[in-house]
Amino acid sequence: MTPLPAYLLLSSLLFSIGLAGALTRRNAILVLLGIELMLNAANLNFIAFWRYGMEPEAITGIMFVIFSIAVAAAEAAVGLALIISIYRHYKTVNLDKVDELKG
Amino acid sequence: MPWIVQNLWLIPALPLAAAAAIAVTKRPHRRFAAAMTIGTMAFSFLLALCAFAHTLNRGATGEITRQVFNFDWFQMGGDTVQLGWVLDPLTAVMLVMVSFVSLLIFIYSTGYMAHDGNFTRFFCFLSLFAAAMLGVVIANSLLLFFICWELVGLSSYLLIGFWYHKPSAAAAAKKAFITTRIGDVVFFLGMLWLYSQAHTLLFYDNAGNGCLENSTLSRMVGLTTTGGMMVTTGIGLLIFCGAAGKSGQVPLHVWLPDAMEGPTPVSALIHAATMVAAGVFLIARVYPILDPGVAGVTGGSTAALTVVAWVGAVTAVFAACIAVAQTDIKRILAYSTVSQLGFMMLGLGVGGVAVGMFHLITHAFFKALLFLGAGSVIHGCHEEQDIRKMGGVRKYMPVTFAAYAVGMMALSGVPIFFSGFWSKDEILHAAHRWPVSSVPFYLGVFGALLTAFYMTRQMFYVFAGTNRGGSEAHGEHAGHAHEPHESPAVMTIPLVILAVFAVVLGFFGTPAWPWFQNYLTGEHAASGLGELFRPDILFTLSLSTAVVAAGLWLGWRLYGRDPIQPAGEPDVLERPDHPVMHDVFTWLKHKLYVDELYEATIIRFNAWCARACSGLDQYCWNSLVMLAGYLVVGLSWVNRAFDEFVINLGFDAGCGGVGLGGRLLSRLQTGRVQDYLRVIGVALAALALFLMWGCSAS
Amino acid sequence: MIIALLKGLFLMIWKVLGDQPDPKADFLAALPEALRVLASVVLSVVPIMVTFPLLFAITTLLERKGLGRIQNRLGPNRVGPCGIFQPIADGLKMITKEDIVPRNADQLVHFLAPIALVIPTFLAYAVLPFGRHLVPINLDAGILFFFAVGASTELSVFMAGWSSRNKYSLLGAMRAIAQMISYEIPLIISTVTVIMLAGSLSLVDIVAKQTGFVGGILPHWNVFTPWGFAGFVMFLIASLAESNRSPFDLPEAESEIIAGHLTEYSGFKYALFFLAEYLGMFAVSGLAVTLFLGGWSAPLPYLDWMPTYVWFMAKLMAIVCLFIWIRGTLPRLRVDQLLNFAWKFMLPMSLLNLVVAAIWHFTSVWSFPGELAARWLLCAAMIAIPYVWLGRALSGDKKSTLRIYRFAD
Amino acid sequence: MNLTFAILAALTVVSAIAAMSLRNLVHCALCVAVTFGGLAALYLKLGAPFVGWAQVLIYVGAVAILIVFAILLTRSDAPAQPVVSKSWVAGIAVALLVFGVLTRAVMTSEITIQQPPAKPEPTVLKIGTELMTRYVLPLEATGLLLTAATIGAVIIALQEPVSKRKNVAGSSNTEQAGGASPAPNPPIPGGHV
Repeated sequence: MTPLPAYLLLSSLLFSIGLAGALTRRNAILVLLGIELMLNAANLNFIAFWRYGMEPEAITGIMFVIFSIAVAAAEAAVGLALIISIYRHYKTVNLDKVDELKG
Repeated sequence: MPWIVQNLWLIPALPLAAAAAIAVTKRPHRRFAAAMTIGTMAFSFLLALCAFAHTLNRGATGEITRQVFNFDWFQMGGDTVQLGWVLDPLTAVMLVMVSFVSLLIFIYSTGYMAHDGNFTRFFCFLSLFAAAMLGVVIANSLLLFFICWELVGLSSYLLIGFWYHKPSAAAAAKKAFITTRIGDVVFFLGMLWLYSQAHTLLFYDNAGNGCLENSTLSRMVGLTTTGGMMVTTGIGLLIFCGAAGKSGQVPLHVWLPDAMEGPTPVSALIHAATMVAAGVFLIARVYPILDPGVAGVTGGSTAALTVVAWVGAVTAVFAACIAVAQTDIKRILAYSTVSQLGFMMLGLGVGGVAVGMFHLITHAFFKALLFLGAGSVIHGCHEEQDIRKMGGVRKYMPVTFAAYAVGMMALSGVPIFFSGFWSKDEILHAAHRWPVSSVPFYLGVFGALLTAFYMTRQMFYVFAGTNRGGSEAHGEHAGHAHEPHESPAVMTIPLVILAVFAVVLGFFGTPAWPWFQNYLTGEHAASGLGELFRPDILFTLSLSTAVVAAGLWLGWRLYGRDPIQPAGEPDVLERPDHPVMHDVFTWLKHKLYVDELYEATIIRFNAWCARACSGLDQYCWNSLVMLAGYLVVGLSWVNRAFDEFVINLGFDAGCGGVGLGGRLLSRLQTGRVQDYLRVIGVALAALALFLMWGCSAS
Repeated sequence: MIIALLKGLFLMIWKVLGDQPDPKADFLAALPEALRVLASVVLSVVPIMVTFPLLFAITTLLERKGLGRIQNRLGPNRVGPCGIFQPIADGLKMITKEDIVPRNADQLVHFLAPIALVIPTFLAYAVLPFGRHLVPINLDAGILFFFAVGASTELSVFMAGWSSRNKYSLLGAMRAIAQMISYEIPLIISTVTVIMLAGSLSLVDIVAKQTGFVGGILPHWNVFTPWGFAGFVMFLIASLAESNRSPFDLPEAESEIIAGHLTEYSGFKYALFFLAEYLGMFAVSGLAVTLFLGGWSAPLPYLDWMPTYVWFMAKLMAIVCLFIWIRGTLPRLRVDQLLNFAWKFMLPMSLLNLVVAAIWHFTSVWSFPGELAARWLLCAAMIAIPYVWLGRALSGDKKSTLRIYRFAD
Repeated sequence: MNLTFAILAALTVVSAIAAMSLRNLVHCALCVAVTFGGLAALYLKLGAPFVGWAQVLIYVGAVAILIVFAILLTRSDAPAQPVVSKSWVAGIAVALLVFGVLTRAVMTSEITIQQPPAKPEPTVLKIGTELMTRYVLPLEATGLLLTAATIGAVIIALQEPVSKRKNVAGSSNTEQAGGASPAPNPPIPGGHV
């Protein structure tokens, strides 16, 4: 089977891509996408470690991923709602413009 | 306790009160001052006579009566300092002598000072002086003695410097005061040493442990200083220095001749009778310390007495030589006083208290007489003091001449009739029997010779020949006005009284009838005419007569035969043709350059020290202070610089830094979400790196 | 080698038809080792790919004939006797029609949309147990797989709608997605009741749970339990919405916005969409069958000699006819009514159903006689009463007053 | 076997890169969906079917749709502005840095790459029991979280129009149509190039 480091490398690559996207893209939604990607990279890591870990019987990895996915979904929902309300307020979603710290 | 002993303090207190009264009154009442002074002095004289009478009726034991009255002055730590006064023959004799002579001199000075503007001040000082002198006499504690001793010094300074507008008078007063001060300092050391050893300064104590009494002395005799010297000897020597200062012994005699600057009654009172006698009285009073044997203590050493004797002898000869070459009438008498004081010290040193005191009493009277005579001569010759400008005064002032002649003969020791002969003979006799060495005896004889010589020289200079006064100075017109004239009665009467006493006193102390000695010492010496012809007494009597005769003849030979003509003519002794005699004479004329010697050594040394101190002060301390000043200024500069550059700038830089930091940090909070994310990314990487390296390392 | 293959093939067909276990064994045995895995996959996929499109063809015909009959008309009868070859004609038409792609459409996404729709739909069939031994894959998380695949169809609908750069198609797509998502939740929750009771996500286990008979004649199907029946009804309604049919066919209804997200499609792509729609319907109804109607189990004990897939297909066709029947009778719902119905009625009822199922499960320990009837009545009441109350609450104001048409905001 | 892994990994990575770099937002969204699908496949490959299908159901089914809706609602699909934010170079640099660190970590970690143990087949039953026994508290918390999230999202997203409509309605019913809410209704998102 493919060794564990391969998966780890893949997840780190995905993580970096997500981070790059989040950092570079102007659009808030794309940033959110990047974050989603990062979260998924982490989930991949969990499953990889569970799969190649010491005792697979204890399915902590899977549990973690399940809860992580649930939370990520909730987070995505709230994030997008925020972005929509920001859009309504700022008439733009370009993050560079949205930098007022005032309430 | 008889009332006289208790009220003995009244005798000095009265003149003191008079002085205070005169000082207090604002406007100078001449009559009031004179009356007060003479009145109080007369009353003191009466009290002195009572005291004298009291001491006369001695108890059966024949022991001299000594009554003491002590009281606590103040408490110092554990022990209390006590003062008090004592009445014993020595005190009584001195009381009578001082009060009588002072009374006479007060009466004399009312006439002498009549024309002086500061009449009241003069009499105030006089009565102050008298009070101090009487205080010295009655003191039973060395401390009270010292206090009055200092007062006497003060009043002598005031009186010598009475005509303070004369620079020479002021200088003389200062000189007198300082020289006596030196002696007093040493005297003070002696007193301290005595107090540390004897733990009391009282002479005599009812309980018997006064410092002059047997118990204390026997204790002190055992003590020796590190140098092996007996403690009593040491104390004695120190006290003798004080006495030497006040009585003008050799090293410290320089002030006495200069003290003649004061008015003549002052010289008479202070520098003839009383103050100078105080030194001799001091030695007489503390005699048991010098010679513990007197107080019945065995084993005491009499080294101090030998020193006193030697100093006395040397002073006698020394002063006599100088007197020979003097030209000022009062200066000659001054040196004669110094010489006679030397004789008294010699008497004390060799003979004991009685011998010294007898010469003191007799000397007081005839020296007072001589000085007052000189005063009236000066008064008569219109303030002329140089004997070379006088001459032939006997024609103009017969009473003064007669009294002066009696005084001269008493002083030079003309046999039988005159007191000087008996007292000086006693001294010579004692010196002759002195076991230690016979040199003082020879010195004494030579001194007597010189005394007779310079007195006759003075007589011929002043009274013999024609009057040389004022002729060459003022030319022809006022010749008559400068004729010497006789002094008024108020001045001549004291002279006559003194003359009588100069003669009468001698008979009290003759070997034939030594009443005075018995009175003073308390033991009964043999009396009667036979004594006179005892071999040793006879030897000294004849020797002194011969000496006096030789002196008189020599004086007449040189000065009497061909009277001195012109004032400016050099003295006979000068003898320009005989180089040695000439040099000797000039040396003597210049007082053996003692003043110059002092000037050269001590004074210059003092001046040098002063300069050194001022130099030190100026360059060393001053610079130090300046340095400190500059240091402080420098420090303040440093402080300012530090404050300005370091703190201010530092603070500003700090604020700037904080501001900058604030701005930097604010840039972090851009508001753009991605910036935050970027920071988080970097932090993540850093943390991971750290963990990796951290883990691998550990 | 080939003879062996042919023999293997024949045996397999015989086994399949005869409902014997492990039909592929012989054929695979004849194959060389390397190909065996691939062969088994192909063998299980091809029948599905064949039967269901044929069924699609038949159903189109059946539907048009049925609607015709409902609307008192004949329906297609020109092509072949009574229009039997109508589907073939439609198919040929679809294939030969020109495929027009709008100029500013997003070429790639436009092209991918139908594919992305069809593939997931076909995947859905991988877990349905057609027969006792005719289960393509017995996945442990079968239902989860089914819904996961079902959910991805929405994305393709959006792709279709958005890529044609047409306001109407985009609007239609958004409505379709909204509808599908809204009805997905009641769909899943009603299946959750079944899973809860069955205790497993694998469809084979669920069917196994429904075997056996109660009282000799009543099959042990979920539909005969109160929560089962309610669940079945809700499941059907939700599946109607999921496959955009009949009362819920707003997106591509003809009288509405043309064909919704399908307006810009024509030719074969349109055919694919149409195929995918029907396949989706069959898949959902197949799931309904397995969950509530006992899958391939025979309705009566003595009928179980027949092959199991026959029962499965019969029930499936029954549900399809029901759909067609509903399509012919019920009027189309407005979007807001549609969504309100989903969120305000269906969701609460399905949650309630969950509760009732739980009660049904825990009351099974009652042991006094007639406990089955008591439980049944209790659960039924618990569902019926809220049903009536909620229904009246939601449509309270409509009945009593004149209907005022308000524009949806 | 690692051929499939290679393919899946490549598919995921390529789609991820595409998702992050494409100009058109919708394309990005679709690519992300593909990435999620790829990841789901990887999970299946790693022997966790439940998680894989859950991933597909939740991410591809729901989150992707959400994202697409968000994109359309914010009318930002028009690629007018430049795609990349001002300081994109720094972003890339940080990402590379993180990637370098992670790879270094992976490479140097001492986890011995031993043969994978027997392919554990976690049945849904086992997951269910675990959820209901050891992880019941997180389960409840997550349930609560999800309800809160949904309600929250609804409130946040619909904040403006609801309040607008309410006060307008408050004034009077008649000119309800006329007094349409001042804020323009969200215009129909239509991409026209």
